[in-house]
Amino acid sequence: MEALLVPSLAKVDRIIQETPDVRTYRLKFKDDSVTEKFSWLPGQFVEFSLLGSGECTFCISSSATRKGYFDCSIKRAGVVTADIHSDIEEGDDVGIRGPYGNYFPLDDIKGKNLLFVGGGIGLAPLRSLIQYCIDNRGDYKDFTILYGARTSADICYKEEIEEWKKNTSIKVVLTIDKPEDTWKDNVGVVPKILEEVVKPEIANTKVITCGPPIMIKYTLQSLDRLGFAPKDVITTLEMKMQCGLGKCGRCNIGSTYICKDGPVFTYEQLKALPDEF
Amino acid sequence: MEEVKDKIVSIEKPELLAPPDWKPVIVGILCNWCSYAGSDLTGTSRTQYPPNIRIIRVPCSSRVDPWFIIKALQTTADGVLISGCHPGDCHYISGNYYARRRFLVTRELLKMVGFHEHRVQFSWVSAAEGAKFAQVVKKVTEDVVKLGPLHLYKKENFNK
Amino acid sequence: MSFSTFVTDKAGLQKMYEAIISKHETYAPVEKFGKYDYKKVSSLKECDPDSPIAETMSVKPLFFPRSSKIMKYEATSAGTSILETDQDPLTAQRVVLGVKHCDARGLQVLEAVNKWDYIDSDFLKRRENTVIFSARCDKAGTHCFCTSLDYDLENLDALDIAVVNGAEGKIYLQTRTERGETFLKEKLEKSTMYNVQSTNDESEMKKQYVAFAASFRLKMDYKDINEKMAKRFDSPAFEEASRNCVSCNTCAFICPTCHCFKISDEKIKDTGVRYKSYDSCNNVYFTLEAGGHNPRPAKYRRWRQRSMHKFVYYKERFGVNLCVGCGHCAISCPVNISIFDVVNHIASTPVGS
Amino acid sequence: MDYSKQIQDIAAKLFADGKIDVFVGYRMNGFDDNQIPVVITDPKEVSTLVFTEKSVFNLSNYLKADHTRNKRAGLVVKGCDSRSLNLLLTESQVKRDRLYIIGIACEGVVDDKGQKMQNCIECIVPDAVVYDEMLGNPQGRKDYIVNADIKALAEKGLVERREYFEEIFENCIRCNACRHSCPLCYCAKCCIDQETASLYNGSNTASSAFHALMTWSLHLAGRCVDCRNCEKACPSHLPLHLLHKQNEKVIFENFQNHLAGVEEGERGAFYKYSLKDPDDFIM
Repeated sequence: MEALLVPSLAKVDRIIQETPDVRTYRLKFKDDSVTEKFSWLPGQFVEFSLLGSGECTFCISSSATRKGYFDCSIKRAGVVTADIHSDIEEGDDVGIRGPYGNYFPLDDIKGKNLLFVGGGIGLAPLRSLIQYCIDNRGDYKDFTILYGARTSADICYKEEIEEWKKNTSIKVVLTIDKPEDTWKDNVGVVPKILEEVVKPEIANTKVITCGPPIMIKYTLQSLDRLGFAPKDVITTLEMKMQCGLGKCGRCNIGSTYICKDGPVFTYEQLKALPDEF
Repeated sequence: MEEVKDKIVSIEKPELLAPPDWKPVIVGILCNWCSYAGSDLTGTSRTQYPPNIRIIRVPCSSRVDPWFIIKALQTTADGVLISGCHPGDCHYISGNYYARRRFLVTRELLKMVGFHEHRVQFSWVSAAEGAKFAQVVKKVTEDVVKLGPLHLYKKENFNK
Repeated sequence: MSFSTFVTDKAGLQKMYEAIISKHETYAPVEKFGKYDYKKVSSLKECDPDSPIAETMSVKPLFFPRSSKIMKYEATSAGTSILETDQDPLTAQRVVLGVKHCDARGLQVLEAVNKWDYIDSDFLKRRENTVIFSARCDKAGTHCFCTSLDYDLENLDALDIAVVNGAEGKIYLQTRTERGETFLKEKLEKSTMYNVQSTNDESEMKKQYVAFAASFRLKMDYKDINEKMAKRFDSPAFEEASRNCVSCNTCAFICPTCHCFKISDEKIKDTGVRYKSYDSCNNVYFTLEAGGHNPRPAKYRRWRQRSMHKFVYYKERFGVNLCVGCGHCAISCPVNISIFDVVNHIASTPVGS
Repeated sequence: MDYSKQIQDIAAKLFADGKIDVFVGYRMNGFDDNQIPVVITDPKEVSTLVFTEKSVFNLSNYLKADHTRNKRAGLVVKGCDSRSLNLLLTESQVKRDRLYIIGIACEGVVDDKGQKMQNCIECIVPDAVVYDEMLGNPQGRKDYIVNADIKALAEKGLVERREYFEEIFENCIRCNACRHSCPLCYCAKCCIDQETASLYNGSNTASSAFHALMTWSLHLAGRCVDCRNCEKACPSHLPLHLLHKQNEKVIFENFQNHLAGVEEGERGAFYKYSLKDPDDFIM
């Protein structure tokens, strides 16, 4: 057991300051044999440890189709993430275990219209899938990304969003919660924009959503109103995790372990879970 | 003790010998206004004192939570010295009176649990008493050298 | 392989125990401050294999240590390196004496989660390398309900050699696994001074079991409880039942089946050690996320998690109850809450009220 | 000592008058003569309340829980319990006007084996010091007796004492039950549980137990009222009272006979000072 909990060392290749409190860490394993074994699919997560501080769970925010590295986007929230932000510099080593958990149902969404609904740091797990889908663009039909943040400064992956906007096969809708002088795009919370601006096609569409719990709650309600079937709505959950192996007993909701059976669930599956997340 | 003069043993654990190159680590927690200034004076007046002490500056001796002492003993220290202003001289009027009570209880409890009373020592050193500070540090270091290394409840698996 | 039964007397058994202790790494209940804990022993005098169940800690820490080192590392400005990882040195066979049946069953229950997907090879290796001598109780304790749960206590195969008291000072030894059979046969071949005879007469063992089973104060129908608890997730009875809990976590730390743990770093200067140590779901911080969100903020939610995990979730997932009915939690509870009373009370409340 | 009837009557009256929302008392556990603390919100359950010499647990611990915080509560307290309640009041953890306190003039409680508990034999303040209503005959303040175990240990040598306490720390399983069951440990996050790696001590080692128990007892020094909730909760049956009693002895002998929580409005020994405090141990 203890052997499973030992991380492999990875080097921080690049640090990108996304927003005032979110940074993306581009990581490469120090050992090539680990790199070869380390393969993941969009939606999976890793245990990221800053040795000397502690361990945290983060989703991988890049796609395996972009080879040689992987990204973790980390928001400053608790003790360890604060240490990560203040202590890690480019070239430093961190410990990585994983990947763990399930992934987005890639087979199910093939040949469908995709609607991504993200809020704040919730774009991170979606970005992995978005990159994957862009790299396999032929497999999917219409492609819409709705992304909301509190303020324009809180928008993650600004450069990449600009790239997506340039890509004519992708429809990108941005929104912020409160009006700002320089902001030309939509203003309003995500569910409102979803209903009023995006007006998605219901048939043959899969919705993938992730964001803060309050956004998820209202987005699911508005998707319901729009007429999406619960099985077509996919989201990823987060719970406090420590082992990622289904042993430490922290992340279970009922008999479902988020780290093993999740973190990706359809709305249909979520409805069957006891209300404890 | 007399028979093993050439070897240093730990007083609490007489079965353990100190390594030949053992040097004591003493944590000194000094109040900012008197003792720290006093230690400064010791330095500026070029008085020699043993280099085994690691000094931590705190605003007042009443800032010293008994937890700090426990923590120091549990991690690296072989001895702890806590020093503040003389009674009546506290920068915050009465801080050291409060501290005095805590020190007595902490000292007595550590004695009960099996630490030699010289492991944790206290002193009042004013900003003008550079010579006294050197003396105090010398005494504490000598005491701790006599006691030998502290093996009690050190965090295991760590290199010292 | 067939399993066999032997009969001996008190003196013979003690001689055998002494021989085992002198040859093998042996663990047995050792008394300290009125509580027995399984510790390494060097003579039979130090320990008491017949320790009273109410005062004996679980044997679980021998297989799932209260805290174990994951790795030691160094993180300096020059770079980070993992110095050593925990290599379990256990290769030689070890023996544990005087394990209670419920406790041994606890290990069997834990195997399910440790074998699931990611295999906890350390736990399994420790179990494989250990020969467990049990001591079947003669009388049930105040809080015991081990006969009411989903396992056959009489023929329990979670232990290797069952030691059962018969009439007139006779003691029966019955092997229950291949490991036990091989171990005992080898011991008996080497020496004849243990007064041991092979026997086929199991009637006295049966009699002892019947008398033992009759001494239980607590009895319940676990299937009924499983079904009823599964339907009562929203029962307000959890709130009622948890009111007098002081969230002291004792129940989880001494439980033979609780397996939640935390991973924590401790460091001095640049050297750090990462530990895996016990944790309890009754702790407020257990599920508290860094962002401030807590899925189980109220005491009754944590209580519900604990009792539902024991009687519903684990059963759904692995097919067995995560409770072995040892009553340790009720004995150790400072306010005398018994999980038996609580689940029975909750199961008896109407659904959805 | 059986005040069950009186307590039932008082609780029923309080509920009927609408003076309280919850009542914290004891009830029988239903199969032997041991008792379970109970938090009652339903007036119908009042008839289950009891109080005998088996009512051991210090109920003021429940005042920090969700069920009673910010509610009007009725409460039964013995002498030692009332001292801890008194401290909670002085430290502004509970509000006096929300409480209805039934004080007991306690004749001592017994442990599982039916023997009078050590802290009751050595009890100094058997009568409740803060109450709205007193049951039993007040016995007045008794003389301070140095704890018998402390006396015995003090006569032993340094190495012997070290060995004895080493056993205590080695047998600690770090479940923190002592802390959680202590009525005076109400910090939202305990300093022992710091998550920063250089301060953290979560592993189960003697070193970590030493750190936790010593820090804990020193933070309770001058406040501990010797109710022995911690010992009752300890799954390893550790004699935790040794740490507290040692502190209590030093404080009583050196700081003007200070005893925690016996005077209304008086804070712990470390919250005040005297110019005459001993100084001879300081260089």
